[in-house]
Amino acid sequence: MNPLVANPPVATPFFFYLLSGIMIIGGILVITRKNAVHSAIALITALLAQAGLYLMLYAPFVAGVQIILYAGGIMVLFLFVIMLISIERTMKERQFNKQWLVGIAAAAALGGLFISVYAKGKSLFPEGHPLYPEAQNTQAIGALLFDSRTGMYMFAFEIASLLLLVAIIGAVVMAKKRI
Amino acid sequence: MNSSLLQSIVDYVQSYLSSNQTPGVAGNWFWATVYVLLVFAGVSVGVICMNWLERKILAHMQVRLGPMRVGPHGLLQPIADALKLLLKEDIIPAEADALVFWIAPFIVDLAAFTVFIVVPFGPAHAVTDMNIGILFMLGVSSLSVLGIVTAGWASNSHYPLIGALRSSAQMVSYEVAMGLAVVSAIMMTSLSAEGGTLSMIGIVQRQQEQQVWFVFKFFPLGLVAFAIFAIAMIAETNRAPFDLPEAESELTAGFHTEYSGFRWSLFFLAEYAAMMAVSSIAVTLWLGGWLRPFPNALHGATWDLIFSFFPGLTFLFLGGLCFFNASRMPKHPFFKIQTMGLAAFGAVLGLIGLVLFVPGIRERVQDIFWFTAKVAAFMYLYIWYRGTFPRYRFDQLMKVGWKVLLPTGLALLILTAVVAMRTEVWAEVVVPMWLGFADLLRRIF
Amino acid sequence: MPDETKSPSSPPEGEPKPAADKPASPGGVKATPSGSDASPAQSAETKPTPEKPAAAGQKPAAEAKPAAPPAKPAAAGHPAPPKPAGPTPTPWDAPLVAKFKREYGSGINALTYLGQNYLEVDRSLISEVLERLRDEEQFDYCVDITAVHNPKREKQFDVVWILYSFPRNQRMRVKTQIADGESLPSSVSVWATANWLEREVFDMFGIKFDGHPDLKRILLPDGWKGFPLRKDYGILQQDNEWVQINLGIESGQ
Amino acid sequence: MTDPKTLSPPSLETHVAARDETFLDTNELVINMGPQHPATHGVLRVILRLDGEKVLGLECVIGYLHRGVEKIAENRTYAMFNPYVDRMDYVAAVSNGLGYCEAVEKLLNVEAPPRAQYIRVILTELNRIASHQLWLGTHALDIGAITPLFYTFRDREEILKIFEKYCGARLTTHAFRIGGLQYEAYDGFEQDVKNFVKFVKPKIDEYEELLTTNRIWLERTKGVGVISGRDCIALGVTGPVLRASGVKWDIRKAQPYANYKNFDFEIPTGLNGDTYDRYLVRMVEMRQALRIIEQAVEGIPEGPIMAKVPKVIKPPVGEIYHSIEAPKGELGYFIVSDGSTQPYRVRVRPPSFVNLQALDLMCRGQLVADVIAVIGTLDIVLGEVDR
Repeated sequence: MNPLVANPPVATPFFFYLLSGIMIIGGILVITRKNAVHSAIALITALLAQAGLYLMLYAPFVAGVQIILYAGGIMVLFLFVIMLISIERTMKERQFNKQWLVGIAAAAALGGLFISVYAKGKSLFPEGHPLYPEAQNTQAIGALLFDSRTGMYMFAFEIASLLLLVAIIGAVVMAKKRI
Repeated sequence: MNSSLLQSIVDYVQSYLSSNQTPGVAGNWFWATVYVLLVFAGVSVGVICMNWLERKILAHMQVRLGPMRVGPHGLLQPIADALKLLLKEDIIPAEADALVFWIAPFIVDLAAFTVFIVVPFGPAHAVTDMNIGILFMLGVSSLSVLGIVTAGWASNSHYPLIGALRSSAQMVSYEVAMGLAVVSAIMMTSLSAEGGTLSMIGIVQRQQEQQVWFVFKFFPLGLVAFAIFAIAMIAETNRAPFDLPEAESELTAGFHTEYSGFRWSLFFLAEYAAMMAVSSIAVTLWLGGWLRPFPNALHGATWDLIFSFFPGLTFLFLGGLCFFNASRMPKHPFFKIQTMGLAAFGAVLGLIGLVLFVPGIRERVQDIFWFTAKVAAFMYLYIWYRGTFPRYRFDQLMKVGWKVLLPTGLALLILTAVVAMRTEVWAEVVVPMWLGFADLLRRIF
Repeated sequence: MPDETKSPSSPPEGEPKPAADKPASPGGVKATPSGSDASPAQSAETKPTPEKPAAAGQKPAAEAKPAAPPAKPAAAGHPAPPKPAGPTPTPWDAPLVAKFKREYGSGINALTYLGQNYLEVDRSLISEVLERLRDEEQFDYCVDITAVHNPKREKQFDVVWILYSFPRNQRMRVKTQIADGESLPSSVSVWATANWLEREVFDMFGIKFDGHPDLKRILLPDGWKGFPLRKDYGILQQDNEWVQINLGIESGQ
Repeated sequence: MTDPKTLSPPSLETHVAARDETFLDTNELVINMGPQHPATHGVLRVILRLDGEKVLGLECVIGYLHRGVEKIAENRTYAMFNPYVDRMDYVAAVSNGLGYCEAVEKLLNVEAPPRAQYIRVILTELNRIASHQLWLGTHALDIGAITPLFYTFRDREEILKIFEKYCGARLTTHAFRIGGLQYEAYDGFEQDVKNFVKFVKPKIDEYEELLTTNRIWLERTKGVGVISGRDCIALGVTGPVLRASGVKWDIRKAQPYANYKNFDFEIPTGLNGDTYDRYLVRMVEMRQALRIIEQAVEGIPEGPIMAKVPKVIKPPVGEIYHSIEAPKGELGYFIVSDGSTQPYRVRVRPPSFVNLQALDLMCRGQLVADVIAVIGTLDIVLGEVDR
């Protein structure tokens, strides 16, 4: 049974634009706020809006993980902001450096890429029904990761974990003079 | 035209009643809103009750009386407190970051209350049933730490900042152990025919199906997982003996030192709401959620009838307690109003109890009653801990989290996975072992 | 027994105690009654010169047995003498005393009063005596260090070390006299507890201790002027300037 | 007794913990605690030097409560000064009074009559229990256990009631006079005391039930604020702190005053000299105090309560040092008389003041949260520290 039929979504475009708007505004605030804590709060708003977008894409598991991981991740960011950055000093610093031309160019290139993907993507991707009903989304992710037949992402997942482990060890080595 | 519109609205409202789903799943907006309001009101009333109960119970544990002046036995004290807090001046320190200072309590409250939309008070008594229910609860409740850190930072003062840092470190650390315990319970759900689930309602249904509360599943694995969660959840909610962020003797009031009046009351509300939320998780995952005791052993019409009397009986008992205490009030004209008030309160409780005996109602409130009773037991535990334990030191707290709970949780997770893969071994080896042990005990005593 | 109500002539408030007209020789500190320079060096070696030499011989050596008996509890050994003048210090005779006397000669004077023993030591010997008391005589616990001010004397201050020996269960005092402005060697290296006690003596009397690690005021604020326990410091007197600057009030009274 | 060779005093510098090389290079942090801080038991200001959460050293700033008690003494008669001593250690006022009265009696060469001695011992030991109860409640509160505070205050109330019935005051009692007592024990005093002993015995078990085997209490107190007996002696630390470090020394036994030699009691000692041992020592001390009270109340003799002391107290020229075992340690009075009605000099040797000096040593290498526990375990009263 297709969940879209049983449980028709309400006001999809409205929520899409609402969440997207929040995300864009949050993203802009992240780079324009001088106060690092304000930036962090804007960042978390943007990330929560992104979780909402995942929900709208019938990927609730990803949305939940987004909330959990980024809440924790932003926490660490907060701690660094509070402990390492002197707010008074950063308030006086200039917000943008001289590479803004390069930045605009990069942003334009990225935007162009998105537009071209959007233009061509209509033919690349099938007209969108989700592959799995929402009720089985989590199970589907589990199957893609761990199932003996369909678990094709296991290796990639473990490699990514290893990368994080390396980062942790590196941080410990750098912080501790004598292990 | 008009009547048909009305008719369609009535149909819309009534259509839900026949369905056996949560309003969120059924997609009924009207009932979803009603449920949200009900849950919000219920949690708020719960916080008010907790306020009074904590003060009274703690007082009686400490050979005091607690509030006695405002209303009979201080029953109106929470209302007086709320009024006082609302009328107090709302101070924002001059050096504080006003915007963040203003937002912080709302973040905390939002996180504390949002989780309740997936809490299953009954098979159909939840705002919605999410596929990722437990993940959602953990995720959203972990957002409250953001509010705490922003509050501490925005106050621009030492004690709140240290309190906030402690709080964040503590909550992030204990979330790990908590998550491991939760995963072990979720693993147990996968032993059902329908497969595993993250849905809160699904988890309770799996317990019903497997005919065991998960706290007793694979004894003692479930019990250990439950213990880990029960410890971690106290640390998560910053309550004694893990109340370092608010350690009075060290940090005055921790992250909300600079808050006053209404804003402070929001923190208070959030703290108690968060306590109820994590208790609900514990009840759902390990204590069979809304299930009444022994639903499988003691089933049948007679037992159903007997258990359906419990809600009414409880309220009648409370009402009777009020009458008993009213009869013990001093017989002095000054106490006339208080005595009458207590009796009236008892009468109201008794009336509610009587209403709960009405056939149509008593079946419907059963689930909610049992769920609430289990959560209330946890609330009592919280108060009991506070009356009993000294406070951990911060490094000891971290040691408990990382060196005790985390390894235990990991080992437990692996063990549970192994056992879940080879249930027949468990059934053939371990269960007879426990039975033999029980038999031995029976012979000795 | 309302004894306090009948006590005569409590000094009026605000009047500094007229200490100067008192016979300021408590405890027989002074070696000669004349009030001239009372260096213990003048006193005879075998027989120190207490104030009333006649009484010196009355007490047999029972009070100061060899190997130093424990100090007697309250009024244990002394039947109250009927004389209003009270008991007088008697020489303290013990191996410890003999040894010190042998080495330091007239710099040391050992007495007993009411069963409590004390040594009067010349200022120049004090650091050596204290150190040896700890190391050789096992006086390992410095109970207290304090001072007494006698403004009429030339050497105005008595500094008193109250010592106790755990192994011998015995108390004793060491006293020395110094003049105003003179300093004493610090005994912090002998007993760590002397740190705060010497600071308090400095705070209250203005006696400096050489070699003290951190000699500054302890009970009174750092900027305070005057030393309150000196007899010339009135009971109502205060450092008005300090009070005005730091408390913002005209006077603390 | 300990070998004298091991008793050589340590130089404080040896106690400076070697800097932990494994930590990041952080600047030393200097923070201020007090004088207005909920956990410093009065107006004690502590300046902490920290490396992260670790205490490198600290300095106590005291004197906020200095009232010049010693100066006042020089301007009052001997009898008039008696009430003032109650204001030093105001939670153990009776002990202060006992020390002062006995010192003056010694100077006068009189002795209080036996009946007065017995009543003095009963009241002093009651006061010791009250002081320890107050200590236990506040100490536990500092460590986060709120309930013991209410238990101990409930039971301390019974002691204060006895004081109130005896002399009309609850805290600063001025219970004793030079030469004996002013008031005869009221009717039913003995029964009250016996009832109290019966009442409080199970209550002390109750405190122990709450704390002694509580895991968190053990973790917070074991190995915290350790001080060796050798260091205690070098720093002049006395009382329960000294005994918890293994030195069996109590003035009541070592140099008995009043009539303590008539009573049978034991001196508890600890092994490790940590906060937990000090807690245990004080708990046992409460029980031993009850034992003394039981014996004393059985043996109160009949007779006068006042020795023959002149109306106007004029001790002969001389000086005296007398010390007693106050709840907090050795409380000594050094009194110099010039033969007049007013003492020429009164020096109080306050146990809290000297014990507080050990705070620096006990806190080094500990964490900030332990400083609060150690201040609590030293059981200081700022009224006595500052005088």
